[in-house]
Amino acid sequence: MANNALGLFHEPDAALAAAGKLKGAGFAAPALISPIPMEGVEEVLGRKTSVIKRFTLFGAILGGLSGFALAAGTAVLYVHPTGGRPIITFPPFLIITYEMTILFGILATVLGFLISARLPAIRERVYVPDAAVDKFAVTVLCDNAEQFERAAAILRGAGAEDVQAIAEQHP
Amino acid sequence: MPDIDRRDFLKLVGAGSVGVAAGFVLAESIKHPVEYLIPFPVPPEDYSPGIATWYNTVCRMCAAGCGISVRTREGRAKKIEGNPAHPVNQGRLCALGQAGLQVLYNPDRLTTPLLRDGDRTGPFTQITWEEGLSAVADRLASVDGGRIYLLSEGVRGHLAGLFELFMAGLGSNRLLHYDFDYPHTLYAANKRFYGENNLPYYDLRNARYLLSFGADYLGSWISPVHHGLGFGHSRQGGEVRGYFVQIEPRMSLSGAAADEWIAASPGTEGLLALGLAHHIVAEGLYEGDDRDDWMSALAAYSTARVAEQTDVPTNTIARLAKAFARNQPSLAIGGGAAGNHSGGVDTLVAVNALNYLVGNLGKSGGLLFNPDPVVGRPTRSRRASFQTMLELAEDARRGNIEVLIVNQTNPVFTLPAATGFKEALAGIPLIVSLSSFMDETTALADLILPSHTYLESWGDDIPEPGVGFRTASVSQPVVSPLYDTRATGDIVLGLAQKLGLTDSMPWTSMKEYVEQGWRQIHARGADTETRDFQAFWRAILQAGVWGEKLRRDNGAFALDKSVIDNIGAQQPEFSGSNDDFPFVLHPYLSNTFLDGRGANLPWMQELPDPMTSVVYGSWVELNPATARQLGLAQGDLVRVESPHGSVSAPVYLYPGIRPDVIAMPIGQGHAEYGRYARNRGSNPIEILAPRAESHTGALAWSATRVKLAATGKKAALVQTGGTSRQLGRGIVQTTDATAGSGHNARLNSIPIKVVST
Amino acid sequence: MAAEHNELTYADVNRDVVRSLVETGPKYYVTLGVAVGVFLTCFFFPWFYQLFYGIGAAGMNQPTVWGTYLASFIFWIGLSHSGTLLSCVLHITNSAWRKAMYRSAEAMTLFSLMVAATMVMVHLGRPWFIHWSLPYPNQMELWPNFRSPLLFDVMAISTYLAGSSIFIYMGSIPDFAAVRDRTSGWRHHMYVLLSLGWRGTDTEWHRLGRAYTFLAVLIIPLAVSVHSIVSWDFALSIVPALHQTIFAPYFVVGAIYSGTAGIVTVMFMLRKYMNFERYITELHFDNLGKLLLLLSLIWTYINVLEIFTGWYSGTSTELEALRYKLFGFYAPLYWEMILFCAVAPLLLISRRFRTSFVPMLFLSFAINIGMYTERFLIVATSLSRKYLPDTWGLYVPSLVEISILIGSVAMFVTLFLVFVKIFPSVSIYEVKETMDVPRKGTPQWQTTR
Amino acid sequence: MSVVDRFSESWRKYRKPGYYEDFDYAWTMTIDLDRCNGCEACVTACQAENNLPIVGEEDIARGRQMQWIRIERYWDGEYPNARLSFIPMLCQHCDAAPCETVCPVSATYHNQDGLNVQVYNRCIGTRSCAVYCPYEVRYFNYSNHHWPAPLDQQLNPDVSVREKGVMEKCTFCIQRIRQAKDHAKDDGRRRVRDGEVQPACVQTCPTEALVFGDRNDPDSQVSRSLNDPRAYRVLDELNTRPSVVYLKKVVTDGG
Repeated sequence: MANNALGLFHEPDAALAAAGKLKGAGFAAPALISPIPMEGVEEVLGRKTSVIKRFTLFGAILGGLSGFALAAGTAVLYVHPTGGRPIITFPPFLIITYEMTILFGILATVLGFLISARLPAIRERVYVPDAAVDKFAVTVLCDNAEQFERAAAILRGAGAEDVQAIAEQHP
Repeated sequence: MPDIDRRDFLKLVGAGSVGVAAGFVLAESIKHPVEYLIPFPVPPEDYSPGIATWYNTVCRMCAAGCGISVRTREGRAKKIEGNPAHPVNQGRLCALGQAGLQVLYNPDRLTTPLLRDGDRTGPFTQITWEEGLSAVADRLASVDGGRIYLLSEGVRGHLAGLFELFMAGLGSNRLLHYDFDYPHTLYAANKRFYGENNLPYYDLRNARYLLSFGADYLGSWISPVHHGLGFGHSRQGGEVRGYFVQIEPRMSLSGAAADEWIAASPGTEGLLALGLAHHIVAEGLYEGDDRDDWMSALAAYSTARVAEQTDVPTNTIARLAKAFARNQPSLAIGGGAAGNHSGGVDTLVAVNALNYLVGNLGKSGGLLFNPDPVVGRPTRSRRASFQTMLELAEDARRGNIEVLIVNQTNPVFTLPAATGFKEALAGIPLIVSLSSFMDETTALADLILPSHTYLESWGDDIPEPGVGFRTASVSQPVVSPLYDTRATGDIVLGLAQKLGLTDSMPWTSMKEYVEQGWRQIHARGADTETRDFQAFWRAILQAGVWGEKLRRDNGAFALDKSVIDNIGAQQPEFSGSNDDFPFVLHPYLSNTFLDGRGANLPWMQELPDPMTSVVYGSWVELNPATARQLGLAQGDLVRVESPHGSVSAPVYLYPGIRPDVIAMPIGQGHAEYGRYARNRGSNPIEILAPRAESHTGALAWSATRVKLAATGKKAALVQTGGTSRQLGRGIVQTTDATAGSGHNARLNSIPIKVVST
Repeated sequence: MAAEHNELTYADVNRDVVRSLVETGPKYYVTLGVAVGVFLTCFFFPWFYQLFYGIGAAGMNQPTVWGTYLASFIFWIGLSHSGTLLSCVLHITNSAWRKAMYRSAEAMTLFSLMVAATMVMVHLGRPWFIHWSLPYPNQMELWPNFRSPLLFDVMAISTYLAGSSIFIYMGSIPDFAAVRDRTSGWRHHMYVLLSLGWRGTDTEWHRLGRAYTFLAVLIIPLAVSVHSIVSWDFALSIVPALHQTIFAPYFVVGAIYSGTAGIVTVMFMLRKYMNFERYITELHFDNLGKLLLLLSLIWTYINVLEIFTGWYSGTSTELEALRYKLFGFYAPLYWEMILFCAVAPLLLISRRFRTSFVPMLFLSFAINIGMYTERFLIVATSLSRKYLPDTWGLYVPSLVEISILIGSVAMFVTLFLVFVKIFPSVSIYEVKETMDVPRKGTPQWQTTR
Repeated sequence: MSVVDRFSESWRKYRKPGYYEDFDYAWTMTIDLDRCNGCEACVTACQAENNLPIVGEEDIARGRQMQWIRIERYWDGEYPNARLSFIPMLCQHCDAAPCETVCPVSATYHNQDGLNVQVYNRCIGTRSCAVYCPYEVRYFNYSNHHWPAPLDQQLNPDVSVREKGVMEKCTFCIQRIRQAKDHAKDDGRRRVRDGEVQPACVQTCPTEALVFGDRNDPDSQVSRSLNDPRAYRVLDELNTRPSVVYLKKVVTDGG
């Protein structure tokens, strides 16, 4: 059963317009596939928010805490008096803290990105290779043939060069 | 096995609770200890792995006769330390003494008897002891006793006695003890002035003012460790800090340690001493009955004249004389280059005169006369001087020597090339060397019967000079012999046996001989009644030293008028004219190699020279101003040319040397003597003039003039030190205050906290 | 700029980049062969020898226990400093000219960091125990010493290495996807894995953009901290001429300076040998030239300041260190450094100079030689003149050290050569971003900037 | 002991600087420069005791000498007023040791005897401690050293032989300190007696310029020596707080 309608556009503006129309026609989640990040997507498909910044913040805080805990814990549990310094010596330990903050921040950001962008992809997904070159694709999930025809009509009407049916679950 | 049984031994180990165990018991099984991590997989009962055993014995690295304690572990010697009970070094030891371990474990030791194939350029082949001893004994039996020479290093104690017996048995009087650095002139001067055969004991420890005329008493003169102890105590150990003046053309170790270094013109030390004496007498600082005799004897040495001759300002002479007389007790010593000059004896007599004039004789802090030693030592006529060696060479050339036995001495290295000694040896049909190492002389031998090192042999020794009372020490083996070598005494006894000399020498081993000899010392002792000899002997082996703490009564010393009348000092005579040879060569004994014997020890090669930090080589010390004039820089290779040859070495710019003097250390420049010594540096003795001191025939080794020729090359001057100026960084800080006399030194910025417990 | 070079279509970009990955001429193989050969002979075998012999194979001694290995380490760390740092700064400030060059600049960061980490291995007396400097739980209950500036280094560099690898990888995901579609065989499989199934949906683009910006924000202070920390290896010691507060900014500026010069070199090579003339243009050289000029002036200022503080201290130790640097044994190197890094870059005032490719290449070489000299001098002049004059000594690098230095360059080149065949060395999507959006009826699109 | 206990104990003991004062011993050496005559007996004694290698002429020429205690020499003035002063330089066992903080693997640290110890097995050879040491008393093994047989039989079994790539330095003869402490324990004594332990250099010094002992014991010889007004520390301005204290050389002009 063909359950994905995909329209291929030459121009980004047309693709964007098509996506807007699909959304206006009540389709749940039209998606744009483009070779470059497209401007104006949010105006058409609604504002996007991501959890990445929370990941980054949380990672950084965790990193800072664990960095200091690592340095201080090591110093206190395995006492090696050096240079007459007190075992918990703030200036050097703050450097460790700083580095660990950033390291964990970076790793958490990556994790946040992967989770929120649902990568790496485990299953096959709707995709046209031309969309990585110079075509702009709009794809939408259709529950049945009637919906597909409707979506295809909208896409063609918006100036799609080609409309394909792709039998794959939209993510 | 020696005749201490196991039960005895265990008792002794038990008794030696301070770690000083007696006796020498080691199994035969450690001939090749390298093969085991712990030498005995199944250790003998009387031996515990991991526990150090200490043996007390005597250091033979120089003639001072320090007592040492050798720490052994698992049958191997690990460390040499001074024997705290020994009066000479009192637990302390010099670098060379420490390095004795590398004599024992030197990789270049001779390991078996060797016989030369063919002439003296041929190789050696290994032979057995039986073959070697028979060969020598056969030869000795077949020649006239007068044609047999035994040339030994200076040995004392029973070994010296054994040599006497042996040579007497052979009917030969040709027994010589030869050391390059034996102080002939000092003995002669003391004999002449005091009428003493022994050197006096120089009590540096209590001296408050010391005048040293060329004697490097902290580096190489007589007994450096003992002098070091005295120096340290005099400096900071007492109420008043001792003041040290060093008079020498090139600053030695002692010169650096001294408060004042006076670079008198080389060879004029005697004149300076008499100048001081003149000042003392003339200024009324001497009030003895024979003051007038002195006045007339010293009339020619007025301060002004002496100042001119010695290049020391008049006010310095006056100041030194006054201080020497007033700061009691004071002490004047002489030696080194001053003693080994054309008029060495006169110089040292003049120094003795100074001691007499200010009353330093027989008192603490001055010099004390030594009693005669309890154990024998060679008489002075047995001590070969330079002149004697020349005669020996002459005899060899004439074919008067049939057999020459050389024991651990290396005259080929320590005699100037101009003497032709090396070539003269060709006239001797059989040369037997008892050396442990392939030194230059041994390399010319026909037969080598290698001796044990001193750490493997029995023997005994007396320090010379003594320490003011009678003392003697026993040396015992600390490890079992490493190689197929024998103790020198055992070799001699072996030969005696073969020659049928058992009547005069009935002993089977050196140990037996030494032990028997010590029965006489036991017999002298106060405890003869309470302790039998075996107990005494064990105690001696434990302690390593015996002493009789009786000072000799120095009494009133009366000086013969003829001695006073004979006092005098001349301007030094040099070989080589002033015009052709502008510099005086000042060779000096390096405190690490002495006369070159330390050069095969890697620790000594690697020990930076204290004054220059140079390692592994020779150098020529030059005043920076002189170097500027000659256009020479540090490290430039120069040829030092004397009328008798030349040697090359790199230049070292040395601020502590007279501009008209250049100095070179003795000890390097070996052609043989193992991997560490061979072909390293150059030997200044080679180019010395064969000039003898007029009274004793000792080599006047500081009486040669030289010139310098730049080679245009740079030579590797391997130094451990970098820049030797402080640049105001306050690294070595000084104060002008003396201890205990109300100093005003500032406290350091951060107080050192002393926490009470 | 010359428009004819920039008449590009989106498809052209994809084609050009894929071509650079797939089509490999003999020239490439020869270059790679030479680089690997030099790496093996000059780096690998001498290092092997050094592992057997000990650090004594190098010329280090008392008191100069650090030598060219450490100088190389700082140099490579420094070289790493423009890539990612510059890329992040330009990303955040939205500078479009960055987009054609940032990928290779970031690769430079990555590889010079790797070479730097290798230099640490070479520098160590017992590199087989290098893992002891990492905090990992172990039976011996032995942990590293977190007070040590060297451990700061370990933490900072590993963070930086992780950060910049992630940064370059994140930026490359869409390009991997694009390349994935155009390749076959093992390359295809590799890119399938690397692209993580990227499709280019609006959500993915959005997430990527967010994450990328966060990373950039995190990496800028990281990069600054890395070279500050490297400087503290020296500045935290009490060695005269090293114990200075100016050291952190000095090192950071020096690092960016040498890194920017390094980018110029790499840009030139890519342009010339990978046929990216249409992407890397005079504009880039002009902008990089301006940046270099600015950095050179700051660098010169800090150098003057360093001399002044040394002189002003008036202590024997500082004055001697200064005297030795300016007039001592290594003085020719010092003046060479001044010539290359302070005087020569003044040519950049001229726009003609900035936009001439070959002179810029030579200048970039000169700057990096000068900067290497700077690192060498920091190690050699200070350590050979410390507190106790009796310990002063000279240090001259041995053949092994010089060889390893050459070999480390070869290592960098090798890594870079491998990189250009795996990573799209020009960012496909970001170059497209700088071009006009496609419009119907205009088959050719032109870049707007 | 639980982690919490360990944590609280170390926190209590080491929270503030100055905790060295509570350590069992504070081994200290004083060196009287007025006694020292530069004879270098200490150098050889140290070489013998601590298995220091013979590095050879070539390596010394390259500046790789290996002597844990060395004599530095400084000239003042020019002929004829030239004066040469010696100063033995060995690890100063600083209380505020720069070398300790820089070691990334804690191969050097301060032990309960107040000694700056070097753990050879832990050392990875960064050589940063030698850079940080202003006294230049840390020596690096630039290669493996060999003792031609039978010189190896002399090696002290109480001291390890260091391999290439390891930093080493004066230990104040820690093996002797250990032994003395063992003896004290065997004898039922709580502390080592003054003079019971002497490093090899102190033991052999012919002029008794070197004095070694525990400065926590106010009656020890070293404590008395520390109270000498001539006491100073080399490079005191660096505030490394060395445990080796020098006594100023006395320089007088004229008798």
